[in-house]
Amino acid sequence: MTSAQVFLALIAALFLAPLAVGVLTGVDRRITARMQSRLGPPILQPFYDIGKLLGKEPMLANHWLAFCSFLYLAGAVTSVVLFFLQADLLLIFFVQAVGSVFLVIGALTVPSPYSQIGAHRELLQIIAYEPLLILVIVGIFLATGSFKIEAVYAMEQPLLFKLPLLFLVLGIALTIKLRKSPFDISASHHAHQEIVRGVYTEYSGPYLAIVEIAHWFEIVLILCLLSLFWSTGVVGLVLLLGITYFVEILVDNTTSRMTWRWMLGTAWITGITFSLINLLWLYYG
Amino acid sequence: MNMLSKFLQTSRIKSPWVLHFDCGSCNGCDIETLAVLTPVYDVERFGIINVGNPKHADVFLVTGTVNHRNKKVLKNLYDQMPQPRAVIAIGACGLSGGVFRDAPNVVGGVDKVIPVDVYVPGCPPKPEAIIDGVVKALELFAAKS
Amino acid sequence: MFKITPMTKNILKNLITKKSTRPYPFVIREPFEESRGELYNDIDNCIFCSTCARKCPSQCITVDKEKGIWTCDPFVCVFCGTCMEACPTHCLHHKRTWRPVSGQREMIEMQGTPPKSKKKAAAKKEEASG
Amino acid sequence: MPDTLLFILVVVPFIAALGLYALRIESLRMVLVLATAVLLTGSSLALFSHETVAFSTTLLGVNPQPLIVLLDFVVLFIILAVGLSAKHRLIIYLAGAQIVLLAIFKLVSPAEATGQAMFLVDPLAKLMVFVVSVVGSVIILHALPYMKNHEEHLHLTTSRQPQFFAVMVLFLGAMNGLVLTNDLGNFYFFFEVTTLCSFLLIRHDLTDEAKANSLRALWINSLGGLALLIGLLWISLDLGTVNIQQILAQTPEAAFLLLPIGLLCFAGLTKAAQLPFQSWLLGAMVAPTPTSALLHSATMVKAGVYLFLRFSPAYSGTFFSTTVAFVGGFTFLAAAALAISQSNGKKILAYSTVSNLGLIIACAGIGTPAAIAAGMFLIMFHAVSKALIFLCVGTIEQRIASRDIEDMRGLYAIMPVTAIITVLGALTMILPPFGMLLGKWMAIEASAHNILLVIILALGSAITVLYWARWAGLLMSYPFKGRIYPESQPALTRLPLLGLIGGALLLSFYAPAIYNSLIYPAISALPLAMVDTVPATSWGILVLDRGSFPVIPLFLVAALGLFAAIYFYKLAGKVKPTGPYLSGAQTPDDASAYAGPLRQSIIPSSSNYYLEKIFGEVAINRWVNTAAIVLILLMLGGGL
Amino acid sequence: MAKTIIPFGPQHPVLPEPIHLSLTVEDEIVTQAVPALGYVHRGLEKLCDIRDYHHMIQVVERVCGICSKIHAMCYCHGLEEMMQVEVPPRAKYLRTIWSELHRVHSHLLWLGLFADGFGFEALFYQLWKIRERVMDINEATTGNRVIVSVNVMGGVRKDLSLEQIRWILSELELVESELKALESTILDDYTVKERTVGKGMLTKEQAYDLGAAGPTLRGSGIAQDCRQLNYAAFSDLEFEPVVEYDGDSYARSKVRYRETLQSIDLVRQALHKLPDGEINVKVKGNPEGEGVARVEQPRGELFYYFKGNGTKHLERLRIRTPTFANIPPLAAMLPGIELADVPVVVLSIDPCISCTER
Amino acid sequence: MAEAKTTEKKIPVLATQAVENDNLKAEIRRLKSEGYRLVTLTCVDLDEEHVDLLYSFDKDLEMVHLRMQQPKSTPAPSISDILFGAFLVENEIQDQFGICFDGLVLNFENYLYLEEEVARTPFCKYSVIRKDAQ
Ligand code: SF4
Ligand code: SF4
Ligand code: SF4
Ligand code: SF4
Ligand code: SF4
Ligand code: SF4
Ligand code: SF4
Ligand code: SF4
Repeated sequence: MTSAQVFLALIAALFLAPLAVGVLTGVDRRITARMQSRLGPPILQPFYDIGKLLGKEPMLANHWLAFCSFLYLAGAVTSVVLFFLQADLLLIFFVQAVGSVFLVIGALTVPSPYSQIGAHRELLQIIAYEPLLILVIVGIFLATGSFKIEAVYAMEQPLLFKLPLLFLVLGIALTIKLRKSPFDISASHHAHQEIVRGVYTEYSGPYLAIVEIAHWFEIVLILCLLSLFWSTGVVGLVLLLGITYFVEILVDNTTSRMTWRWMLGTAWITGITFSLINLLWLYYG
Repeated sequence: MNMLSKFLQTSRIKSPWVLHFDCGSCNGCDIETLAVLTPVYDVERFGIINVGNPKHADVFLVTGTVNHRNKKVLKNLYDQMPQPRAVIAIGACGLSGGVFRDAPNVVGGVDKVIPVDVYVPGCPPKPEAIIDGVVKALELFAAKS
Repeated sequence: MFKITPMTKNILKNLITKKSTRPYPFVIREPFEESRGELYNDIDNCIFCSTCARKCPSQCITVDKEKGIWTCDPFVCVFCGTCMEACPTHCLHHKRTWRPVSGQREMIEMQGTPPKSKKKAAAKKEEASG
Repeated sequence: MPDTLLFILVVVPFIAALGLYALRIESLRMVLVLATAVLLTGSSLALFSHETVAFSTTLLGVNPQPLIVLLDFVVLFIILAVGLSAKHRLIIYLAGAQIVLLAIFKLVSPAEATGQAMFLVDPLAKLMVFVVSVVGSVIILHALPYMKNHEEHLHLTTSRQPQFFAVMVLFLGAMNGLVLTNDLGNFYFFFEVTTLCSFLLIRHDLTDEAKANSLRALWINSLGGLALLIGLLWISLDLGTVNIQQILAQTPEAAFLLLPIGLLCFAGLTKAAQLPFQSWLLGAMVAPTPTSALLHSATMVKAGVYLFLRFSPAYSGTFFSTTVAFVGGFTFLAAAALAISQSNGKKILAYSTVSNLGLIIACAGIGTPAAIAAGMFLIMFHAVSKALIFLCVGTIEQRIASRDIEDMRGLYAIMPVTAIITVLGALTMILPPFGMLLGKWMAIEASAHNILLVIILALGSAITVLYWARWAGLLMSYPFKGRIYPESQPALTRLPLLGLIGGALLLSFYAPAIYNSLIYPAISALPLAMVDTVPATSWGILVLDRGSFPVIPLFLVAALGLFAAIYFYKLAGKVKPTGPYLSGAQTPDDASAYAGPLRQSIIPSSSNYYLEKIFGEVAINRWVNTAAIVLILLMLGGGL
Repeated sequence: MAKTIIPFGPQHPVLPEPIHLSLTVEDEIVTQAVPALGYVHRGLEKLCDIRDYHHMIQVVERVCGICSKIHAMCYCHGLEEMMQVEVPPRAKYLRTIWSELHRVHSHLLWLGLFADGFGFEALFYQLWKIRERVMDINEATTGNRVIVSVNVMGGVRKDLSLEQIRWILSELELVESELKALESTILDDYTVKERTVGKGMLTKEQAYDLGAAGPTLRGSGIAQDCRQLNYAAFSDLEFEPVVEYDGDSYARSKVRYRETLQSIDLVRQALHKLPDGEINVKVKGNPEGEGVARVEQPRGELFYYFKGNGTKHLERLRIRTPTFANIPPLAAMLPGIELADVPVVVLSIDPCISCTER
Repeated sequence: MAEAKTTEKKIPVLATQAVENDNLKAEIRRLKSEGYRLVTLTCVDLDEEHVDLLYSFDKDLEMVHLRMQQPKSTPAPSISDILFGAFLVENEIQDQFGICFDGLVLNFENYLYLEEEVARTPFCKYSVIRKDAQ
């Protein structure tokens, strides 16, 4: 990479990507509303929410929340930057895990039962999706022979053809990461659930804004991972992302929230079976 | 800088998250408050989300008569809401105790415990009236800063 | 035994059909004929008989026959319509729209002409003549 | 010069041990321990200056072989005596068998005749010596104030510290000998000494539980010893040598030797407490915490994995190697899962140790250069971080009188410094850019072609995050307005903690440099069958042919993030405090309690999820142990 | 091992009403649940000392805002029996129609909240969308959406015109078809069943012994419905109590779903049979003596006790609402379930705390 | 508006069966074994000294009422050990009338609904100062 390219990649990673995801969340909320026969909020609503939160009076139940929210953001941002710099996929994955871990630790620092339960559920989510993400990355390695992103771009054929089942596995991880039904168990968009807002319960005002922004970066990362599956053409890539996201919204609106026991079982069993089949097929096929 | 503060200003009016607390209401007002969130009225149009957590809320919707037990809860929730915040009392009960104001365990309206910014009369008020109440509270936000 | 996501049809149908949201503050729906909104006294016809005050279950009406003042606390009124039905002169009405929201406490006070009580009228007459 | 260093590293501790046992004066003991620690640390570091592989036939001109033979029998007879006095049949049989076999071996052994190099200082040995001597010394120093407190708590009339420190120091010497020796016969001797030390230290407190657990440790380790001895005898009969370098030089051709090597590995499994032998290590947690830190996580158990790494060239590229990878990988996953169900801090550490050693063994089994490098990294970083956390738990335990992690909730309020060190230590176990994660990353990348193994590693890695993150979180869980008490500790308690955490961070930072100077020469020299490019470094970035890990750049970014976070943490101190969200029910005078039913004021409490039904010992022990036995049988079968 | 103790309520987003449960959980399995009440208690029964028995109609309507009409009907019905007032048949039919409309809207509301309880937002919104039609019928015919205030002693205050009847029938047609479109989601969806089947088990014996009422009782296999007492116009209408036998949350939701359709049918029958005539009679005198009245609310059997002393103020008014009867069964259902199922199980009795505490 | 047919009024009375403190539990057990379901308890303030406690039962939509006159100063026997469902209403009566119940399985001790601020029994005509249940 030349330094100009690096500069561009940084700009894209730090500013464009989160802005795009902000708009995407806005569109998501709009489509969700339409599916529920409602009008829905303005497309820019996610930005208003963040802006509003930033302007609120800071209030904390424990200082470490502030500390951890920043490290959550740092982890998420770094992982996205690394992706745009085309670093090692497995490394990127581990770096994003830093963010998630700090989100959880922050929530654990408050002796509040809802926050604590949310944190534990978040941890259970982490153990549900992390192995799946690693396996997707391993799948990409087996298909391209390298963990580096540039190897994916060197492919002539979209990865999707080689890793169709792993794409579904990534879909499971995506649903968990997007906090969508049936996996919205540790913190849902709104709070009509038994643990209020779970891990987010104690983050408030500007700190919640930071957490939300960090979450945007996490979404960026996972969408980037998705985009690797169609690296050969922009049209196909946009279509793939669009369809996948639409299906996510559809699933969100047609299922109940499940329990973590169900999630752990389902994610592991289906995720690992699918991965295994796909990986074996790659290896021997 | 100016643009930024302007954006924050707009955001404040565009994203009022509400906390609804049933402070001893007969449910009439509650179901109308909930109805406001549902497709026919859909207040998410204004960016309103029911957050159910005082720490995330900007607008506090209170329904019902205050009694000796729930007045403490009311105060607690209000105290956990960060500034800027607004309180909307809904229904005759929330305003004054309504038809129950002489009942033995009734303290009175919400404003006996916490300051109320907007009063929405009715028993129960129509969902449209509740929307009016929130809009009025937003005017307060606009004026406050 | 069970179906997987039977909601899909409904959801997709919603996506392409008209949304059911009423754009309230921008378009205001015509209220129903019967709607019981804000209470309103046609004060000129009021005879200050206090029937409404007696019949009101919230006890929110006070009638001062002497001064001819009819007061109602709109924050206590439960819009039940009892007073309206009881009023002998039919001077009480519910508007079809609800009472607007407000930022502070307020009373509805209406000043009418008090009916002259016979005693007082007689006294006045005496005064006049005397 | 290397001769002197070897003498200091191996023999001096034996002498110091005698001294410590004889001297019963506290101040003298302190001096002696300090002196030994300094000597050991110094010479282990000095060893690094000898870049070339150094050999030595004698120690300071003396041939210690006869002495070793004598001591070997002494150790075995002591074990036999223990077995007899405890009427423990198994131990008696195992010790008896070993005595007979050892006698046979000494009679037919060709080793002395050849007069081969007795000691070998290669990078792997240097690394191990570093771990043993430096980390071990720090732990022993920390033990000084610890044991004093410990005996005060127990109200002992006569101090048993002389024995304790004698055995601890003796053990250091044995460990150094074990990793430095180039003679499998001597290896066996040192192996048995560590077994005995472990036994003595586990039963140190002389409670019934301690005695029972020490016997368990003894028989399991003796089983390993027996396997080792059989393998040794077999090899010596077959090859006519017990010189490790010669064995390694011959094995690629002599493929039939895999079974005896399998027996050696079996011994390694028992020593490293791999499934299904984990029970002795868990039982060992009854010992005073410095013991646990020294023997049962930082060093002794590493003898087991050292064996695997040492012999990895011998089996690299064979089916046996693959099964080794699975045995290790399976332990990595299963022990991590078992750790979830534990709330006893030391047991979590024990399972975590078992789990991480499993990962190292898996690395040895994968057998590519990158994997071996990962294994070496893991040995070093694991020793430092794990020793640190053990010492932290020990320190905490003496303050709060509990080792249950639930009781450590909100520890920050009473032991802020220790709490932060512990959290940092936990984070160095799971997060980049720290060394453990670097090792794990290399391991996964190296194993990516083995689909089943990589699935196991992926699951294990996620589960590891779970039990560390929740522990780290709960240490900091305290109310905002809660008072934070300053913490005071003796220097000998505080300094080792600071030293270890500093060491963990520095070593992680210098990982590329360490790789270049120590590990790269080691693995590029290894005669591995798995031909694969050897990882390289540039600009602080570790480069594999399939991926790269920018250690130093990540450190810089992390430092940046940390500074920002600390800045905001400071700012947050001025923020309006509020109680936790309690559904609006908090009591007027205490925002962290709520008014519950029956007018009680209840402080809501939280507990971790231990998922006993899913990952509990009762629930899965049977299954994982059976699976592990099957895997080990497969492994030994793979040796055929 | 340390326990996790959670204050669940009084303010909690899944609970529409303030009730408190101190939950003790272990790995999210509830081991103990102690309720605390009193956040809605007003003491309104005592208002009969200062409000006369006509005023009290408005007061009892506000015991609960969801089935308000049925409270007023029960109150009037009981006092009319005591005072031996014969209510004109058309008034009886009109009372029936509005009370069944209340049941429809209450059940739709509940189904929605229940769906929200297990996180099925889209279903929640659809059901409430349908419910708005019923609310419109209420407002158009009585003047208010929720608290309709149409009952008076001796009859009702509002009449239905022919045109209104036709409109109501056509609206109900829509409500029915829209609801049926959701049937497979409410009853057959995998994720819905996964969250409700087997949750909050209440056996037939438990339900009976603990005094459960309404759909909670009928969901456990006991066919008891107070409408069989034939108050108002129910003697002329055809219906069978809806019973399910599994005794879990799913059975209870099935009962309510089927009752919604049944109530729509009852409204239709009543509208078709609506007799002509007066809609109320004047009531003179004051209540004296003792009496009880029972009607079926959406949540079950409602019980009123009256004691009059010949003045316009009642001596004692006692209201026992169905939720009050369903709290002990709820307490029996909670231990052993998952935390995530607490909202589902609590909602499955359709709790109405306002009613419970009055 | 038609006039109600007020055919010669007779004061309605509720058919009840009188019980005493001593035989209350036995009666309750009998009703339970006969398959009656508890509907509720009703407490009616009679005079300064006494209240009426009405126990209402139901079987196939037929109601049976027991009536027990209870002095305010002595505790009434609780039936919540026989019928758990009664605990809530007995607690309610404790709150509102200050009657104590002996052997209540879950005793909210006069604070089911009310807070400390409420010093007098709200539902008695001749209100008494609320006592702490022992
Ligand atoms: S929780 Fe996450 S996915 Fe949901 S709205 Fe917020 S940012 Fe978007
Ligand atoms: S569960 Fe409740 S809060 Fe969450 S999205 Fe659905 S309606 Fe909103
Ligand atoms: S104002 Fe009316 S509807 Fe609202 S809570 Fe009070 S009584 Fe109920
Ligand atoms: S508040 Fe007063 S003026 Fe308004 S409607 Fe009621 S009685 Fe009339
Ligand atoms: S509408 Fe009802 S509450 Fe309002 S003043 Fe008239 S009678 Fe009173
Ligand atoms: S009842 Fe009518 S006439 Fe009489 S005082 Fe009231 S409003 Fe006036
Ligand atoms: S059951 Fe009671 S509270 Fe509910 S709607 Fe009917 S009358 Fe109202
Ligand atoms: S049961 Fe609920 S909805 Fe019905 S009256 Fe009681 S509180 Fe209202």
